[in-house]
Amino acid sequence: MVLNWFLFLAAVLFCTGVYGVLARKNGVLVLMSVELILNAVNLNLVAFGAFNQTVTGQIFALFVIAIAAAEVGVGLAIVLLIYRNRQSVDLTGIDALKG
Amino acid sequence: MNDILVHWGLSLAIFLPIAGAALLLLIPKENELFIKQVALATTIVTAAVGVWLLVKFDYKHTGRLQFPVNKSWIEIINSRYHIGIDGLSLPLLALSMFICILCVIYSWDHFPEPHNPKAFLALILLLETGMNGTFIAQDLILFFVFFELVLLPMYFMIGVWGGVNRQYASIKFFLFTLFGSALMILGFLALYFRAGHTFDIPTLIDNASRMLPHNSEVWIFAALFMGFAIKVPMFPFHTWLPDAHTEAPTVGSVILAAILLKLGTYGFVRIALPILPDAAHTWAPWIGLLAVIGIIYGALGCLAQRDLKRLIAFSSVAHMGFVMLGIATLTSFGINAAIFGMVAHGLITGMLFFTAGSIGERYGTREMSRLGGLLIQAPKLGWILGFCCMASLGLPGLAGFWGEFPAILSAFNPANGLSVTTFRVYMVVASIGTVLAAGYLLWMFQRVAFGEPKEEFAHEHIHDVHGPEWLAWTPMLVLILVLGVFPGLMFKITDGAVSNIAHALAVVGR
Amino acid sequence: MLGQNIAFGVIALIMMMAAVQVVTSTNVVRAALSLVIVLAGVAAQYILLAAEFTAVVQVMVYIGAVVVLFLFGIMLTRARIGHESDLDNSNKIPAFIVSFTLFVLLIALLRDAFGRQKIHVAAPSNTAQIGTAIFSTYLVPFEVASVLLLAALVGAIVLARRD
Amino acid sequence: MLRFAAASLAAAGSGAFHQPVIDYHAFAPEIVLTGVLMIVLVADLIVPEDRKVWVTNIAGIGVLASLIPIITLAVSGHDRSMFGGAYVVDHFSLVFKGLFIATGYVVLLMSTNYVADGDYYEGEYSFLLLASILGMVVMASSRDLITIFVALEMLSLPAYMLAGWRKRDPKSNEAALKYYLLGVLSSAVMLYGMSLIFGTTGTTVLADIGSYLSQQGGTPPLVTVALLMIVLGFAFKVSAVPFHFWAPDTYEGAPTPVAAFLSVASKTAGFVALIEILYVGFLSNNNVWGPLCWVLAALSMTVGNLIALRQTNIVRMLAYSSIAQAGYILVPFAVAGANSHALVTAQKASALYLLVYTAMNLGAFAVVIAVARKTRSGEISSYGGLFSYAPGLTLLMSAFMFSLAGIPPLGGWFAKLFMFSAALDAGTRPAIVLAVIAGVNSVIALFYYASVAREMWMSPVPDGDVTPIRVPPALATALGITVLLTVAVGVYPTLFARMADVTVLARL
Amino acid sequence: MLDHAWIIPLIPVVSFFLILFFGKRFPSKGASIGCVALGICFALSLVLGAQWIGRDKTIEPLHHATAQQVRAAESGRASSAQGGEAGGEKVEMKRAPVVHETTWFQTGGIKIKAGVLIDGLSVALLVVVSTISLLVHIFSTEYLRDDRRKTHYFAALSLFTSGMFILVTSSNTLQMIFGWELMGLCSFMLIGHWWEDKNNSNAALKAFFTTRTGDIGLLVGISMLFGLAHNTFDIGRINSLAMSGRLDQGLLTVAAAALLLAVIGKSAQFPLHTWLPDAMAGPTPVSALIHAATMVVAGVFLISRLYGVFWQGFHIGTANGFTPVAIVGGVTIIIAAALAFVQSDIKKVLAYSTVSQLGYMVMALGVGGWTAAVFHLFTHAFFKACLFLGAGSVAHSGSHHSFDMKEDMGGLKKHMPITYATFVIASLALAGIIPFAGFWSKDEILVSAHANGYNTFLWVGLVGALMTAAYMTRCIYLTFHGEARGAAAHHHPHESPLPITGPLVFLAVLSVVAGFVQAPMLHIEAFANIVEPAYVSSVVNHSGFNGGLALAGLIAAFAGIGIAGGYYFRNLGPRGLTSRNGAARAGYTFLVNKYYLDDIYTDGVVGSIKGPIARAAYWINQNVIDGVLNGAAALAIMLGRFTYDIVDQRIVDGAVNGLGLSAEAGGGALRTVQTGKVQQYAAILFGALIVFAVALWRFAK
Repeated sequence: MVLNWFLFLAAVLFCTGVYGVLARKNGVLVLMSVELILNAVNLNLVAFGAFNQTVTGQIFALFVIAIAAAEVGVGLAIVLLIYRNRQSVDLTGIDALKG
Repeated sequence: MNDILVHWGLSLAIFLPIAGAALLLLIPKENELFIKQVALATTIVTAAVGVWLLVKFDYKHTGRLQFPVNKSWIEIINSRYHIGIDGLSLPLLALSMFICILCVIYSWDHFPEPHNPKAFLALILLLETGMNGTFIAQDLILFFVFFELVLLPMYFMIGVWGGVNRQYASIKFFLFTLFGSALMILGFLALYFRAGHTFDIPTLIDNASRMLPHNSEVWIFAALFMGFAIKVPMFPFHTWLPDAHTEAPTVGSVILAAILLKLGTYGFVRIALPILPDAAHTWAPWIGLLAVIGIIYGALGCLAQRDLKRLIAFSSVAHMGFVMLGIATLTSFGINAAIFGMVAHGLITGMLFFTAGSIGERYGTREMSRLGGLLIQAPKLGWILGFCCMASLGLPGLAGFWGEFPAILSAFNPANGLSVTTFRVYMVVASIGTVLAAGYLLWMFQRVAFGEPKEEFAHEHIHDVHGPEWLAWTPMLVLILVLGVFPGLMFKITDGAVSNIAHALAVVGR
Repeated sequence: MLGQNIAFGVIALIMMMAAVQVVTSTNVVRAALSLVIVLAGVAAQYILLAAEFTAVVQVMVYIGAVVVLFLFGIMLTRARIGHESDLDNSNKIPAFIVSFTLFVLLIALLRDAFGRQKIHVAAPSNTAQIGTAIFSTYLVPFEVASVLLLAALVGAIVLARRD
Repeated sequence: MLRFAAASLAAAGSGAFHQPVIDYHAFAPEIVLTGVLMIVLVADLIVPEDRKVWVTNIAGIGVLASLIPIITLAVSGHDRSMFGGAYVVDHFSLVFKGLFIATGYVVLLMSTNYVADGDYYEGEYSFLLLASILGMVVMASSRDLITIFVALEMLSLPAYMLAGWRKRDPKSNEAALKYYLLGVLSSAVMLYGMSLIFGTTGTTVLADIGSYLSQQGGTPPLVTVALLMIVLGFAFKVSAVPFHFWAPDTYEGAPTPVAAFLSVASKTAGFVALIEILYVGFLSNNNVWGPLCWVLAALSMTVGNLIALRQTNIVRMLAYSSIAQAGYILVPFAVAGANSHALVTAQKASALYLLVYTAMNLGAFAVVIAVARKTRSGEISSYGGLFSYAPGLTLLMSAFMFSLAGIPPLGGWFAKLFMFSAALDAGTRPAIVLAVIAGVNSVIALFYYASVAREMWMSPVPDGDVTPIRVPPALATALGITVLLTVAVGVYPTLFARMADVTVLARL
Repeated sequence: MLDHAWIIPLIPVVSFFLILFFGKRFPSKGASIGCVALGICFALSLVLGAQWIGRDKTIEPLHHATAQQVRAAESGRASSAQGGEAGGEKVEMKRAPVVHETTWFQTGGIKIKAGVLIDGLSVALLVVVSTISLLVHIFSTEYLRDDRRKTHYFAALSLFTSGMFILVTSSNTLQMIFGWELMGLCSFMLIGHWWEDKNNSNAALKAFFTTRTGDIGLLVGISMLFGLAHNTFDIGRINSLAMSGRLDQGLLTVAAAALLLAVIGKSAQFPLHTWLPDAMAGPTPVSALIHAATMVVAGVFLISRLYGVFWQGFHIGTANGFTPVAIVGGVTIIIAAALAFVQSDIKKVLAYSTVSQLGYMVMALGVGGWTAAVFHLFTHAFFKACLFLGAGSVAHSGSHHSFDMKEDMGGLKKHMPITYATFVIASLALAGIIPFAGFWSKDEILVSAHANGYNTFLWVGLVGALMTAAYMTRCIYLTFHGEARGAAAHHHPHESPLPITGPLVFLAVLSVVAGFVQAPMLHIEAFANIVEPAYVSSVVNHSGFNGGLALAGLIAAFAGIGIAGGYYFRNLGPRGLTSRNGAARAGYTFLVNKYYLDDIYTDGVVGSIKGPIARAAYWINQNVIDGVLNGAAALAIMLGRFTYDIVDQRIVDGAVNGLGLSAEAGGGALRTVQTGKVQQYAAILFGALIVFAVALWRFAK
């Protein structure tokens, strides 16, 4: 297998995620897009690990997975918080702080 | 006792005032008299140390650093607590101590709004620390710290106790000076890295010009120039000055004129010239040019003024032009004149601000068109004003003359390597400046003092000079006269130190 | 080898389509389900790369926990399950430009760096190695991660609870 | 001394699991901190609602306790390198661990009354704060990409949540959201960069990365962009322009002590990571990150200062100020590559600036908190006439403001001096240009710092209410500590200069 | 006394301080202190003079000869014959000047000395100044008896005198500046003595400012000389160096020109003379002092003191009939004399007269007549002081403090006989009628001009003499003759008391006898002998008596008197001048008989002088020259306003404020990027990533 196949796939996921983060306005969907990005990173790490013949890549990926889970939890908590105060998860309306 | 003073006298001169200021902060606000007494006592004790230094100073070797202390301070950058005085710093140090006492005395009964003597006096003391320290420091970083230390108190003094436009004036003053010092510190650092990793001024004087290529010298000098020129202030960096002076309380103006402006010129003489003699030669014609522009420009500015204090402020631009012209000649004669000019300007313009402040306080206005007949209503005040005007316009026999004439004189024969023609043109222009000085000062005096009092004040009782004013002013007036008649008193002190500098400069000129 | 390549191609294609679905779908739940497909695809790729342990963790944590969290989130924020037209903001075009440029940039870089270098998949079952490394070399991050999870837990609860 | 990580892993993989030998002394600060963390969590459950202050007090004492092992480690002197160089306890890490813990203590002091009066969750607040500090403390020792990543998340996640701690305030929610979202994104980008580096070098240990890259000579484009991505992650953390957007919004919306914490500790942690990564891992790639930091520094200083000119809210102004300050701190990075001497000076300069910046910026926030207790406002205009009824606070605030502006003899000037000195030590043309930009910027900056002072000293009291401000003891202690350091460093800079002296990482 | 001459300048200084600080406690308000001090000075000056005369003649005036030799040697045209000739000439020995100096201060390694230089010139000036000053003091005790600022007045008077003393005794140019400026200050104070009136303070300002303008030249000139003479202010050295011709000729000329500017300012030469008539705003005794002995003669003194510089700088010895100095003097003579015709203020007549006479002195110096100039200075001091004090007496007792001849005087002869007599004597002296003092000195000037080949200026001198005689006749007529008008008619004019008449008489006597100290006609050359310093003697030649010129001078004077007398006689009808004034009638008759001048001629000459020409001159004076001065002042103020309002406030300050504003505007613009929308922030984040990546990629390549 060619290394770059995996890397290109990861790049696609990464950029798709970036698009999602920038273009979605529902907070939950933005978080999902973030997950896409993180998975791209993980795919990269595992592929590189295999490429370099080391488990370090996998270990790194495992840490990312664990922490990403925590991040999502926190993110959802914040989105919920916002929803509770604003009755909406529309990110575009959140611009009270600016300038 | 003697030994202690020899070692710590100078440090006392720096830190007594700040200790006094700290003490003031501890005294409750209500206890006004005590606050004033403590402040006065502090300045007097500091001055007593100064007198002791004056007595102990070895006048035979004015070119040598005396009462030196050289202790470790900031090891990481090899900056040391190196202090000492020579003939260059002594007069200015004495002036600074002296003026501070007088300022405390003068403000005894009339603190400007919003009153608060505690803070006001604390600021004066803080200023004194900064000023004394600047004149004593022999390490660039130490110098810089003290140089900057004066900014804050003056900022607050103008900003809190100043006139209507005080906020604008104070921030302008602050920003301008800071801009200069930002570049100046860059220059200091460049010196440090390019000339032997030291901030020690005497060492740098010995080494820097050997270690630096001409090009670097010129750039470093430019950086230092900005720092000092703004403080002086030289045209075209002067615009902070009129605003600051006009808005500052009387005492603030006096300190500003008498001492703060000297920090810039002192910096030139103490640091820029001897450390970078080569660059000094390159820059001197430009400095001279700005100086003479300043002379004429300041005078023209004066002619346009309606406000008494603003006029005096502009006159400072002109007078400092003479000082800078003297410095720009790079001759021992010119630099001596410059130092004399600094002290003289300190005394004279200080006095002018005192009188202007007192006049403004009595009449409630400093608008010259509304004043008049001062000689009728308060003849003593009026004649003191006249005396100061005369001194300021460089009348021989009064101190101002020795700042102006020798500067002109030295421009005829500038140091080797400088364009003689250029400086001779400067000489003529500067001479024209003396005429303009006579013009604006006499014009001012005529409008303020001569004639009959204006209708609006004709029936008001204008108090003539009172106690604290006499106390504060008499020494200055006497000094103006004494220095005018016996300039040797000053030249004797400065000559040795200046000749060292001139020597360093002359080596390059050849 | 060919089988692996074909498998990669098929899975990758599905993943990409699903990923696009995640960011373009007008239905929140469908987006979440598409995400599941992507995540599962990633796990499959891990297996192709002989990282079974990671693949298992991926399935358990992501599909088992994270996606469920998302679904809870969707429900708690009362998003309509059906069609929702305004899930996107007005920045679609700039967003596309940015991400596409980024994509081009990354592809160019990767081509430049790795060309057609191959992965030689080692013998599977390196799980023991992973365990050993985590508990020796990566002990500190492991312990810290545990505190991190605790902190996230406590914090998320405080934030999310009603008071 | 450092073994090649892959080799050690291969060795570990071949045999059975050997329990690693752990130097507990070296880990003592982290262990104590973790213990305190747990105690606080448990204590929060036990302590009754009206005595919650105790929890904060316990946290405070605990934090101070964790200083003890740091001191003992510092006294014992020698560097300890563990896990194949992935975790190092040396002077650099000890100085910054101490700084983080001290910062944590002061922030706790600042928070005590703020959180209690605001009726927010106190125990959890302290817990999260300590957790974040733990992440920072770990960060100071991390020399491995994985550890750095975990430490970064450790310090960030609690901070995201703390930013939203004023749950009922939409602004606080917004602050948390922005911080969180941008934080997660930038850490994702950083991770991507890390993955590329790992792919190229085959290792995550910084020292090994460094030796691999220096053997390669030159920087391939992929490494360049990967490095950029990693730097971006931390540039976000230190709020360097153009990755700063979160900072003003978050500072303004977050609880003020949290804003203080973010502007100081979190920023410092970012810089610590940058120092580790750049000076250890990518020293040979200075030709990439040098110019990058140059641009970031110049942009941060200029944009931060210019926008700060137009702020009316004190916290927001401080946010932009902290952006500008980050620019000053980045200056040494930009010029470090000129020569070996400049490299050393630059590191010292960054470290010193961080130390001083922490003290003065925390102090400024402490005053903001104190004043807001009375005025209930963050507007700069509400500081009008403060001098007339709170001269002490005015004096303190002036000291902090002018220290931030870099006016002697307050600490900030020395930090700036050192920053300038790094630039001039390098002496290259870009370095000097940057120094001049920094110089001009410090003048612009003065304008808004001084305008706060102006408001306090020279303006009338806006609402005429001149009842004095009561400063609670905890806050007063915080103020005392910060002002003492700010002034002391200015007058006797050797105090901190020594500390900065030992923080040099790259040994050449 | 020769060795302690420093006491003389010191006395009035001490007196100044005594009066200033203690004067008010005296019944005389300090006047007595001044009088006593000046009395002492006067006595000491006389002693000094006597000692000087008694001093041995020890040096030869060889400087110049030696210098010529040097020059010749340098230019390679050394001629022993020439040298022998010069050396072989029979030379008259001169008295060595007495110089006592002490180091004043040291700066830049240069010792600057202070000291006194006593030679004939300084002795002569000391005597003149102390005499006049003493008399003025005495006069003032009466004249300003009830003045509200009597103390100030006398203090200033003392200081004024000391300024002149310092000037004339200086051994170096630096000290000269002291005296010079001190007088400037005092003239300011005294001219503006009654400063309540704006006109007076304006006049004071104008005086100070105008002389100060000239001082540009003084400062520049002395600076240049200091540099040229290798860093010394020493007058003797400067002179001898200048004479030696070893100084850069071009620079020396510039220096001399600069000093000439100072002289023009101080000695009220054309075109900076306009301050002097305005200066009449001061009390009359002050005018006497300023015009006779101090202040204005300072300029003349400066030239004579630094004659070497001028001699060499302007080639006075070798110029072909014109030197700048002489031109300045000559023009001034005519212009000022013409102006004196049309004044109705008696003091202004005298003021213009002074300007004109100073022109004589300057011209004399310009034509190489050093002795003549100093001699004229000497004699002029007495009769001009007498005239001014006389005018003061008239105003004090005759016209009720008015100086307007046309409105408030006339017919005072019978009321004030002493004043009248002294006034006429002084006028005759001024007009140059033998044997009065003015005749001798004016004659000396004419002789010098003639002998040194400056014939143009000889004619100028003669015309001046004619005009002088004429306007003085007019002045006397209007003041003392004819019908009493205005105040003179209504305020019971009477003779002044002794403190006024005493000095008048004394001065009148001096006006008669002072001329005889230098009367070549009678083979008396005492003045030249005593006064002329060695370095001057070496270059100036004395041509002795010239009968023709003396006659010409007299004719001119009588013509003047005659024309003026006739004119007034004719216009006043049957009760005209001739019946009352013998001199006038004689002059008129003389004119008529001698030249058979008819009405047309009379009307033509006098009428044109008095009429169109004088008026035109006056108009030009007031509107053009004075206008230029005032205009310059106005221009300076306008320029100041422009500089301040436009350059300073708008451009320089505006640039600064503009920078501040643009910084704020920049901040404002940048703020708009901070939209508050988190996804935009994210977009910027990624955008920046891309930009940086591309840039760095390219950069790394």
